[in-house]
Amino acid sequence: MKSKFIAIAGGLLAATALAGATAKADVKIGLIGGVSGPIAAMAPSMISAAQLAFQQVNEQGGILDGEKLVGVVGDSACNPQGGTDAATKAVNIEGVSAIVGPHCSGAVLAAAGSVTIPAGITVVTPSGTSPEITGLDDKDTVFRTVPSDDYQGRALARTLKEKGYNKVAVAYINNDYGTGLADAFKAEFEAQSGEIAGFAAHEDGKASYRSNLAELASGGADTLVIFDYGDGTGLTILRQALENGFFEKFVGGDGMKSDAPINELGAENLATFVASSPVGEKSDSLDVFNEAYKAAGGDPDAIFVTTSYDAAFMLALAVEKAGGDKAGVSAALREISNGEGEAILPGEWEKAKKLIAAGTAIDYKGAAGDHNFDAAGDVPGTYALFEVGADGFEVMVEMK
Amino acid sequence: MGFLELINFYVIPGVVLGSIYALGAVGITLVFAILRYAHLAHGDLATLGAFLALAVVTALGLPPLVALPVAMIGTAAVAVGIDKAFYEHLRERPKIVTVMASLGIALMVRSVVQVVWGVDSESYVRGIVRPENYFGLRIKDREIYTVVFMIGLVGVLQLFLVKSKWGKAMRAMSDNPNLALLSGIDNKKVVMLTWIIAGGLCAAAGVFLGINTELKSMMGWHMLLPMFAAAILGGVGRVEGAVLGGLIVGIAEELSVLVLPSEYKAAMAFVILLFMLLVRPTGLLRGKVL
Amino acid sequence: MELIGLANYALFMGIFIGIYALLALGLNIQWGFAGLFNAGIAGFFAVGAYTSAILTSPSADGRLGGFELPFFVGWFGAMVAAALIAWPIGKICLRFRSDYLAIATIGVAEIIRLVIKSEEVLTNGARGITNIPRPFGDLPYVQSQLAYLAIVAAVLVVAYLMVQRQFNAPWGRMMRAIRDNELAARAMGKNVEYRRLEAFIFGAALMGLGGALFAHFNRSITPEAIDPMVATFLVWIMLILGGSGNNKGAILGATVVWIIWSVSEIATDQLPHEYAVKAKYIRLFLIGLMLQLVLRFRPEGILPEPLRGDTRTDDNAVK
Amino acid sequence: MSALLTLDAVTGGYGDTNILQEVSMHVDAEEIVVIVGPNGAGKSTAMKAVFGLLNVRGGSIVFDGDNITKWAPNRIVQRGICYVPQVDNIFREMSIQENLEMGAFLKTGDLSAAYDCVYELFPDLKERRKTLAGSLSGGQRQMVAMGRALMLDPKLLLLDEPTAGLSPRYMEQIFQICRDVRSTGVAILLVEQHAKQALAFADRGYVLASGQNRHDGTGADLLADREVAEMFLGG
Repeated sequence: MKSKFIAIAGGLLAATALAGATAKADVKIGLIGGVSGPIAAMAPSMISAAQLAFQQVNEQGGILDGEKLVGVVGDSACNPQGGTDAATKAVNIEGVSAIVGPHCSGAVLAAAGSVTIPAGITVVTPSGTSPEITGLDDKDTVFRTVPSDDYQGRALARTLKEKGYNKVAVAYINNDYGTGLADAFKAEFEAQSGEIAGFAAHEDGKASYRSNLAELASGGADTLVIFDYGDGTGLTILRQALENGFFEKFVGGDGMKSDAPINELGAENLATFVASSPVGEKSDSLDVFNEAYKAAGGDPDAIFVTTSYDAAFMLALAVEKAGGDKAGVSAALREISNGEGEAILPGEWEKAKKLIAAGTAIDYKGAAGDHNFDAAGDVPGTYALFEVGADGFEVMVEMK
Repeated sequence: MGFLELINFYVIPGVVLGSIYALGAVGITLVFAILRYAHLAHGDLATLGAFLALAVVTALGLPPLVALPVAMIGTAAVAVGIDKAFYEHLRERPKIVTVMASLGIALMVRSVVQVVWGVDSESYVRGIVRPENYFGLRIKDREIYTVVFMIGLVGVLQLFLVKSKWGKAMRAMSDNPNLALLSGIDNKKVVMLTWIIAGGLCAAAGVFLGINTELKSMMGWHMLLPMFAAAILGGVGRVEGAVLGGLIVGIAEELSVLVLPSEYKAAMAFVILLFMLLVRPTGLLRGKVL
Repeated sequence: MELIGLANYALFMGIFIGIYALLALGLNIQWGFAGLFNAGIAGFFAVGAYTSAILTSPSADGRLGGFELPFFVGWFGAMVAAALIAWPIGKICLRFRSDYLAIATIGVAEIIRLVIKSEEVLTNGARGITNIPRPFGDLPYVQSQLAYLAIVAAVLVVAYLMVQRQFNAPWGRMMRAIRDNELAARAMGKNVEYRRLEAFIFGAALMGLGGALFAHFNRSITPEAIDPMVATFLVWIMLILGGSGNNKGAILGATVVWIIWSVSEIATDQLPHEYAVKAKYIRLFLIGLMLQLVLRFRPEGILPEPLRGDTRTDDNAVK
Repeated sequence: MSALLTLDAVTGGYGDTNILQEVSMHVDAEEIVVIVGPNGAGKSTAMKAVFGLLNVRGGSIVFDGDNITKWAPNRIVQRGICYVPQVDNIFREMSIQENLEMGAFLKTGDLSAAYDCVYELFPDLKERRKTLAGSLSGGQRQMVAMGRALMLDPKLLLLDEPTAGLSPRYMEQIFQICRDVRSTGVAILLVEQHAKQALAFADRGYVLASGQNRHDGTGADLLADREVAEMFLGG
């Protein structure tokens, strides 16, 4: 009976695949995001940033022998089931050369473990920040353009200490993102002899966090560090903390650097709010990207758009470099951005293509950083602390 | 910790939250008692109500309290419609089938909200409101509205149930459905009335949750367990019990932070629920056990 | 290339269908046989997945583990752990009508999720457990999937045969008698509570096994897997559509629903991005609607419960 | 004179099984008729058949000239038959007054005459009209149940074992009430477990066994019948 169903399934699939088949020479890269699920609000801009990279490739002569580069969107729903399903489809049905994503760490771990590592497909996640990804036995196929939470947490701790924050309370969302950041932040802040006067996780989706805040405030800190999402529970916490005057100053991780707090709470109320976020080290790379993304109708300040763009652009370069050989993508990915060679800025596809054809070494300088991967496929991040100005978030200070 | 601090940061938020739970729990308790099944789509109906109010607020620029009646009527209509379209045909089947159907309805209502309004956080009014200080008590206007409206709505409902013919018919149906049918009480009308009331109150719960925090597509689902805990704690079929239960669950959730790690706050409602089932399933005010 | 890709995808679907079929079989024991409404499948699934993960994965800093036991020990442990969790819950909740069980199990799944996310020492908290060994995982991609599919299929067949045997045994007849007419069964001296508890625990054990198979297939398990939508609701649809009370129906339902669920996405992903995103939610809507339609027009499912001489009494005979 | 209620060869039961096999009986106006028989004889089932609560597959039920065989209960109530179930026959969480009000749910207009009539029959209840029905004693509950049924001025009252679980003193009281009710122009069909006492008080009786008619006749005749006595009166 089982085989019959597999046969039916195969038939269905064949039909779908045929229906979906466009020009067969297209080169495909998977874009697997948390389109539905908890980060659904962030996913669309991340995907459109990646699509921008592909658009630039196609406008500047296409990939390999002038073929079209197509981004195939899949939904990981931010859970392992969805992640593996989407990755399997991307790898097997669409025949992608590489994957940008999945967006959530849990989906990255599951998709990598069951699909992409065995299949030898390179994945670059722009937002899977869990330290667990570092330790994956990945045959060098799992990369990320976003630093592990460890980096950001520590960098934020050092910067805050320098800026004179000595006693803080930490509220973090109880998931891999919040826990990772909070643990790293706590360790570093205490190592810098700062005082953590309150440290508590919270669950997503409750209506009131006032008692949580009161409990955190009872330690006597005047600053609240929030590791959460600005368009999720983080907003509720920030609002209730502001309204009730629990703390004077507020600090957010990159998840809090979202437009939602400004839109919902008003910039005038956020004078004491700062948030860290990854930024490109070479500001001209970032500028180039910002320009292009704005022109394409996107908001370059949205979270993870630079890392998504970089992941997509670098994979395009790597596919070009590997000559379309899927197995060669991961090695090529390391070659195109190892700090040596002619610098390539975001959008400079034509130039890069010529250099690759000529066999010249290139070095991609991304919007979110240089992306010189370490042995585990991780990147050290560069971060800045942002404050809320008249036109939204403005860089206040670089973080080290 | 000072006494005022306890009141301001734990009890007052608990009472406000509890009032919101109470509004939902009253509907749950009525549906449970009269239609005799646990309606698992209640939370998502509340979400729908909150977003209907948002539509009115953004389209007409009205304050959310003015949009409240519109949302209540709209959600009541949707609730009646859902009953007619989906639950009515299952009435002759074992009740648990309807419980299952309601789980599917929860999903359907939620996805409608997600398609129409998206998945981003929204709020009725931009900006923040700092609480007023009343002799050391820090209370916001909207918190007072929330509690006052809850008491008002439940009061009107109680009056209706005790004084009016159809209100009594609802109680009769809850008390002894077979006998109510034998007495010639029109089951269909009672069911419809129940849905109108439950839907309206549910929308009020959603709107007040939205007023006090933000609107999110999952907001109602997250409230489902506390609302059920409140209904069962108060005693199924007991309107005043649902209010009492709602307040207790709300305050207990806020106070739980003092004794439990804060990530377990969401578990408080469930602990109360399980404890009640274990020691006194009829609830505080001796309701039904179905 | 295309064909190999399709075959790979079919293998993957086969594995997922097998895992979901186990969950549906477990649910069938609870709902199909005993009429117990378990709305917390995700919880038992998670307990199984984590138990097996902890028992079989190499040691990692900061959490329990490093036992590196063979996978079958992990799977057995998963069943035992899920059963142990089910026992007290059933003990408390089975005394009441199914509605209470439904609410209580939603809560149980929620608490299990909270514990898994929060107790880092036990489960590595929100980060989850990685490097879980997959049997034959060292083979190349296709062979490894094929081998795992064979294992899943074998486990499923064994589970099916065992459940089917029980179904036809006096135990199964008694369970159905209790479900259909509790009073009569009670009057005949059956220990209704005890039997129900048995069904609840057996079902939960199968769900735990399903979780373990899932974790080993992905080589990792994280708390996001405990999603009520994909781990609970989908299973319900599978069982109802396939035919509750019928073990073949449970497996058939798992097959049909997962194919629809997974393949429909390939179709919606062809839409322009904006619509593709909306389509994800419309898909959820349609799954909900499908449940309504099945409940109304074909409540017995595709494969109705086989009648073996026992007539089912009408619950509503007496108004 | 044609009978008020006539059952003609009624066959039916719950679900697919037939409990009643061609049962026939009739009740005349202002008559008290009792159905007796051993456990499982189909006594209560026969009563439910009249009230439209049974799947009737054969035969007919005619009330006051109308064939009510397939009617829904609420229509039958309006036509003039009221039914008092054996158990759960009151609204426990409602006051006595509210119980009566629910009994008169279908009636529009002023209810005071109906209240007066019922309170006259059951003076005990009048004093306690605000009391919750669930807090009353067994006999008083039975009064509330009957009072509720009488609020619609029925022509026929169906009583399902009104004396079950009551002490002999109350049993006598209930029978007395039945006579009083009859004197207001209402016919009564009741099912009784206490066959001896019931036959002694009723005008006529039917003896059912295994869902079929066995004997019928006046109460006195049946009491005198040896076969009937052996069936269940002997013990």
